[in-house]
Amino acid sequence: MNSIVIIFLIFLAGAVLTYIGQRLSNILGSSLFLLTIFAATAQFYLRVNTGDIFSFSLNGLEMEWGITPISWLFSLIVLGLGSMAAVYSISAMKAKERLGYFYFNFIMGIFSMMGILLSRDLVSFFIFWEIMTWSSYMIVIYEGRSVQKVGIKYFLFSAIGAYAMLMAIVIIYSQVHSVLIEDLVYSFSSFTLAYKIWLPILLLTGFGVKAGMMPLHVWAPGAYSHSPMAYSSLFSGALSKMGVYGMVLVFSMLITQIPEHLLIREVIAWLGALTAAIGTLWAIAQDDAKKLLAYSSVAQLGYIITGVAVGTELAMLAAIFLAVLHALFKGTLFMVVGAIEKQTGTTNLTEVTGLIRKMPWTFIAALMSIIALAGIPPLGGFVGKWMLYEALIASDHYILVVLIFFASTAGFLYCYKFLFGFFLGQEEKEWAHVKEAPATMVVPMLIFSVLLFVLGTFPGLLLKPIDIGMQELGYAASEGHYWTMSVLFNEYGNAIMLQPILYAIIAIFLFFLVFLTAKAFKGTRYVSTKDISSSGEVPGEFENLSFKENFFQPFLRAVEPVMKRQIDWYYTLVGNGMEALFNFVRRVYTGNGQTYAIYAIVFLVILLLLKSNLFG
Amino acid sequence: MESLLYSILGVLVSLILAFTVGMTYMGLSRKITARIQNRIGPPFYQNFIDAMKLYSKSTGIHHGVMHHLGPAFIMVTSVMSLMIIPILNDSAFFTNMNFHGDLIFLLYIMTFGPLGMALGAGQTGNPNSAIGVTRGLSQMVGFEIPWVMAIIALMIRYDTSSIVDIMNIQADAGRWIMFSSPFTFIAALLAMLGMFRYSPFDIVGAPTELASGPMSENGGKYLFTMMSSSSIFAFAKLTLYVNLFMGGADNLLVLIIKTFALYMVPLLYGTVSPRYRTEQAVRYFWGWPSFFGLLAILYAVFF
Amino acid sequence: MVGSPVLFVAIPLLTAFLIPLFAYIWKELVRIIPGIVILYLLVLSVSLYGQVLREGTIVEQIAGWAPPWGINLVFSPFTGLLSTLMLFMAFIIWMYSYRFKNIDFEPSKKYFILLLMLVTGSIGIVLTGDIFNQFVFIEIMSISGYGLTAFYVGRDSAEASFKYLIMGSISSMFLLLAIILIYSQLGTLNMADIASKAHLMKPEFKILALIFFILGLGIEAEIFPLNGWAPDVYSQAPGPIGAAFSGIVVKAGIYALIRVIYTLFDVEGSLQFLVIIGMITLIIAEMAAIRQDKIKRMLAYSSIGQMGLVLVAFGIGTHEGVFAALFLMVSHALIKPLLFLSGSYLVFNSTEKSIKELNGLGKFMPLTSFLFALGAIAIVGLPPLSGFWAKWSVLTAAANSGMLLVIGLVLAISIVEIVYYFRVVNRIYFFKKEESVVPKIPTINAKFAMVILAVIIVAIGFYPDLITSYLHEASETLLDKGNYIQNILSVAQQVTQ
Amino acid sequence: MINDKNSQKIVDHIHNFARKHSLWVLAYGTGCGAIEIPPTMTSRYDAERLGVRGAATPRQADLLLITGYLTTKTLKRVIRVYEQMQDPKYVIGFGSCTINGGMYYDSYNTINALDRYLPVDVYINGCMPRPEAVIAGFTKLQELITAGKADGAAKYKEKLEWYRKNQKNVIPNWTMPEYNW
Repeated sequence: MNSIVIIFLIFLAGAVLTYIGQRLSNILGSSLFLLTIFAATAQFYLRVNTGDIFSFSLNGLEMEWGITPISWLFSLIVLGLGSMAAVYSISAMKAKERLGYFYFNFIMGIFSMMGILLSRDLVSFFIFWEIMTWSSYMIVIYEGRSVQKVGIKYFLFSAIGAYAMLMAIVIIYSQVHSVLIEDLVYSFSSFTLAYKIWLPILLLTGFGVKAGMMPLHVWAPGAYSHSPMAYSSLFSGALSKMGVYGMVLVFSMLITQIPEHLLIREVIAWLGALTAAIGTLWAIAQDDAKKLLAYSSVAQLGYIITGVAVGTELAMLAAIFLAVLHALFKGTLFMVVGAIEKQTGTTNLTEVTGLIRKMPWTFIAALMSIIALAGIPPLGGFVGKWMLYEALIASDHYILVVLIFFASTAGFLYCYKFLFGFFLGQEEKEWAHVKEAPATMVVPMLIFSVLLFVLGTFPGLLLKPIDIGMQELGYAASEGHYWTMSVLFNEYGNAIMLQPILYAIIAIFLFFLVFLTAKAFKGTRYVSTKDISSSGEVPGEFENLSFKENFFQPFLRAVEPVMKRQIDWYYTLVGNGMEALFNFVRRVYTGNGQTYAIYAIVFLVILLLLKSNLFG
Repeated sequence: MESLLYSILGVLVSLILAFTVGMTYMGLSRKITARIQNRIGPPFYQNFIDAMKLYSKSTGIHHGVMHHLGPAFIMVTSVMSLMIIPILNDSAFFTNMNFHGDLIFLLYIMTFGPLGMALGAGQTGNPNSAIGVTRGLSQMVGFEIPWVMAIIALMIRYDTSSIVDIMNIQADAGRWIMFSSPFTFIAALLAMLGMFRYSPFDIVGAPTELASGPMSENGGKYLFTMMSSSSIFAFAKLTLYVNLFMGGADNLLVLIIKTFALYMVPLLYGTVSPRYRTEQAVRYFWGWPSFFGLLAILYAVFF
Repeated sequence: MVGSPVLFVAIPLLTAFLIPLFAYIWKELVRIIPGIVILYLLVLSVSLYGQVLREGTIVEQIAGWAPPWGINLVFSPFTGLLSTLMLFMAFIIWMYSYRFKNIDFEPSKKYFILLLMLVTGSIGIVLTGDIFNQFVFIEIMSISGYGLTAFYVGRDSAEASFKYLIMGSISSMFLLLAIILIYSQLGTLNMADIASKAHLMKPEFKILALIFFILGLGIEAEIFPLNGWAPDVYSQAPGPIGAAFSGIVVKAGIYALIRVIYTLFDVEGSLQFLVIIGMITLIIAEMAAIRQDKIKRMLAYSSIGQMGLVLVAFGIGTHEGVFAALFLMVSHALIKPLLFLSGSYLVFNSTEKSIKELNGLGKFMPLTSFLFALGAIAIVGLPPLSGFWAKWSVLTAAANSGMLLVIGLVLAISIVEIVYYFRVVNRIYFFKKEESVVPKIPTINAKFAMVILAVIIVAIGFYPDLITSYLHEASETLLDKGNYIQNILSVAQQVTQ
Repeated sequence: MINDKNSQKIVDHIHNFARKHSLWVLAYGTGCGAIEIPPTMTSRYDAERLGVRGAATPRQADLLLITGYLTTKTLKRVIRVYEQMQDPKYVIGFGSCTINGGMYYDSYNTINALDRYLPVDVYINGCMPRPEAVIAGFTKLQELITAGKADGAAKYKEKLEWYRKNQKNVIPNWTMPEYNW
């Protein structure tokens, strides 16, 4: 039997078994859960290799499953983050109810994402896409808070996107009479111009929703922050990347075949940059860590979208690199929030303070991923951002560079807010009891932090697979490899590294750090954060000295005009209008027999009047 | 390898140079301010004395690891930015460790210092520090915009992201960029006002309002570190501006003259102007300076 | 010859009348006999269907009178499919409503009599080859429908039944008019005969007859302005009867309409008319459905909308279109009853059957709620369930004949559908239970019935090829008009020789 | 080599020179004497030319300048501030009130003699002492520093319990953390 099918069977059977096992006993359920995911991962990486195809026919449609280098690359995100999040969620979800439900949908989520990556035809792509949507929807509403609002909003937008995609697929099928992706790519050039414009737009709408592109992102903050953090890491890290994956395919396969002057690339790139800027501003305004991270995910995906949309070799390289890194650090950050929520019971940045000495490992993970997020050397984010800037400047998108640089500088603000809110600041008595999170939660975070560091210094590890994937996407490497286009990298024998000069600098950096601190640190002695110069006053035990409320108020005042109104507002307007319309239409059915009889007669009259127009 | 050794040596020398020159500038600034206010003012070497005193003071306490690392972070930042900025034109000794694309690198490194400092100030738990930090970061976001625009304009105009190239270009053209592309210079200069944190942009460490903000918990050696690093950083920034806009310098004397001339700008602007509130400052930077930055970019694109 | 199509009409009718007598033997027989009968008919129909697929259409002439004079029953792949489907649904509904609400002896007698007559009527409509006979069956069906609607004692159900009665009488009036017109023109009532002679008819008469047909049958097929009765009936009749309506009766009405439009006359423009009217029905019904606060009314409107979609698919007119329509009919006939059956248990004890009363029942009646949720997911067309494939085939058919606007509208409307179905599902699972509501665990037979439906839905969803071949066959048969005529009239020649 | 005695002396000499020429003042301006500080600092008398400048927080200050009378309420704060300052640190009692309570000597809540509670290095007499006097006080302190006699902090350390006793006498509810450096 084909190994791809075996993977899918493992997932499906595992999901069901886990559900049943959870009913029987807690340990059995969790172990089955882990077993399923790791078995599938192992099966995938050991048995499946790029190029083996499983094709079959269903309902008269030729379908095909197989793995390509690029999807193999994204599978790294899905399975890596998925397995780590699974390990994490074992103790994160301890003592929660409906665990079977959670595990089931978790596995279905990973299953559907792998399906998306593995499907080489549009119909199974769409089917897995929908499975992904409803499984994630079920987890969004898992905790049952504001289900009707957030859940329905998420599902509504996903459905809009999905149906746009379905429409495109149906049209393609009617044009090509095949749903295989390569057939589409092969015959796309023969489409009429209208189709050439509208099909990509429809597809991009579908992918844009999942990737949280600008006007379609409104579901994201609610959905990310309402699902349990163990899943949110997967949600924002991997699930949104499916949208990116789709965009990569569309931009590299279809958009290249339509004339440049249609400016689709430009529009999407601008949308991406705007997403980054606005998302960042809203992230700064949040007081709840989940919401903050949610908006920051929207912003980060904005960079990636811009990179994909600009679509030069370097930009695509940067975008995919950033996509992987974003999965790493945003996954870690959501896990951090989950750990803090588990230990303190709240994720409100204005309540929790001074956990740094209580949860040091969590803090280290948070710090590493924040540094990566802010794009500061020597961690990975810097490499990605650098490549992005370089690509944008090289392709003459100067204003975009400014926008994106603004986003990433303003990003420092919420990064600092996150760190300060949770870990720094006054150490209140209220949180004196807090302990470090259990090991199974800390270890995944730390693994990711180490990965971030490794990728920051040896980006070649990741750049090479991306290189292969992009060549498969039809990018012709103009000279050797794509990274040679960036001034950042030098090749030493087999390893691609940052410029050696960077190494020297970083070495001296670390040296200074050690030199300046290690010696003096012994001489000094720790005093509590109550012992501060507060104009001679002695603050009492429960006297709250921490500065939390409207943290960045001055900055927010400065950007007030931009943030006066959220996009939600307009959608709400439209929604209310629709409801009113429906309410009006409903009154057609008066529930009154005579009226219905009159309808019948009127209908007859109309038919008789129009009979010459209706019937030949 | 030899060149690397040279450059490390150069770094050390230029470190000392930067420290001395920066300290002297600070002292001179105090003197000049005093004279403007019709005072005698301290001697120009006053800052050295202060530094020595601060170093000699006992540093008994810290509020945790991050607080302890905070000053080290900015010290490291200023050293790193000094390391990649060439001090003199085409001298084997003083070109330091610059490399292609160091402009973008600088952008990030220069924003990294405040963040590290912010972490340090955050752990002290002093509300004043936190408030000061928020103000500082907000202002940073403010002046980064015209600064980035200027840098990008340079990159577009001269199609390089390396400082040395830009210096050579000026040397070949025999014409300083501050004349050949004035908008860029104006934008960068206005951004520099914010970078130096002199009045009117000194609300970050307002001494009486915030008890000197981020550094309010730092005395003794911590304060010494901050002071010296800020002077090094000042020199580094001045040198960078000289390199980018005023054609660099052929020997140290010229360098010192140029940097001092440049240094007078924020100083004198500060002595005669009151203090902006944070949002006013941010709006200021997104007003005319960014406009000039935009002009610079357009100019660079179209001419 | 395993058995003759006549049995499909004769046996249930007979049983329906004999049930009171059985009651004298043993009261339980009242409940058992109908089941046995329907099961027998189901088996018979399946076997016949298989035979038909092998050997071609069976034409049964009643009492030796050869068509076009005598009445004849046609068991073609198309009609066979429908009758099998209906019998299957009838069996499911019987299984479900066995001891539904522990109906005591007297009403249950009426109940099963009427149910049998309903089935008889519907199957008769599908099988018969003679319009007047079809008219008679329609009457049988609707009369039993009136009775079943008014089954519960109470003002509302009586009112609903009365509305249905009014509309039904209007419909029969127009049908009769149409039939009279045709008879006066062609002097024949046999469908095949009419179809072969249709060109002789004066066009204006033809169109007038068509319009009358549309009006008469449209009331049964629930097309837009004529479907006002449906929501009341669906919501007032007992739960299983709602299922029967959406699963059996409507299908019969649609069949009749389609037969008229496809086979009887070929008036060009009638297909476009189908598309337009179907679209209007779909849009208005779904819009109305989103604002309902009674669960059964919501389901009723949604089922009207689905019928509109079926009409649209038929209106496309290509082989794909018909195939899609049939697929949609089948999957809807499976899903909507599931929704009705599970829904009527969810609101079993509640007084005003409103959606609010479903809050938080997921904990108390897990299986039923799960089945309802499954049905909801299936009917909005989410893969991997049968609804998706139905929708997919409709869309592809529309796309292949270039109706992009149709695609857009259908998709937009299905977003509305998603909203109102998921609101309900969320309420079931994630809201706090109302104190007043007392959950009722379904009886074992009801559970069994629902589970069968669910299993079939999932199976088709995962492997649609289970049924597609039959559907293709059926749509071939429907489109191949000449063959139909030839089949029937050839029988006539044999007899005359 | 640092541990060598003479070199230690040299180092001390340099340090004292530095300390003497950069006195960062934390002006504790509760009393009426606070009004004399601005003229001392600004252009007329310009204390900055002696290296005297204001410090924002006790962590950064070398010199605690107590301007005028102290009440039992303010004494608490003064002690707290003094204890938060880091070595080497000096105290200047400013005005007669810090010496003997001045015109408030018989008030119910003023502290008459400051040096029973804090080690005062230099007193500036007068009510009010004019800026010249203040500057004279600064220079006096500088001389003491060069001579190495400004060892108030050391005294405070060794006679801590005596100071504590006096402080606790006047301050009823004592919530101060222990002084530990």
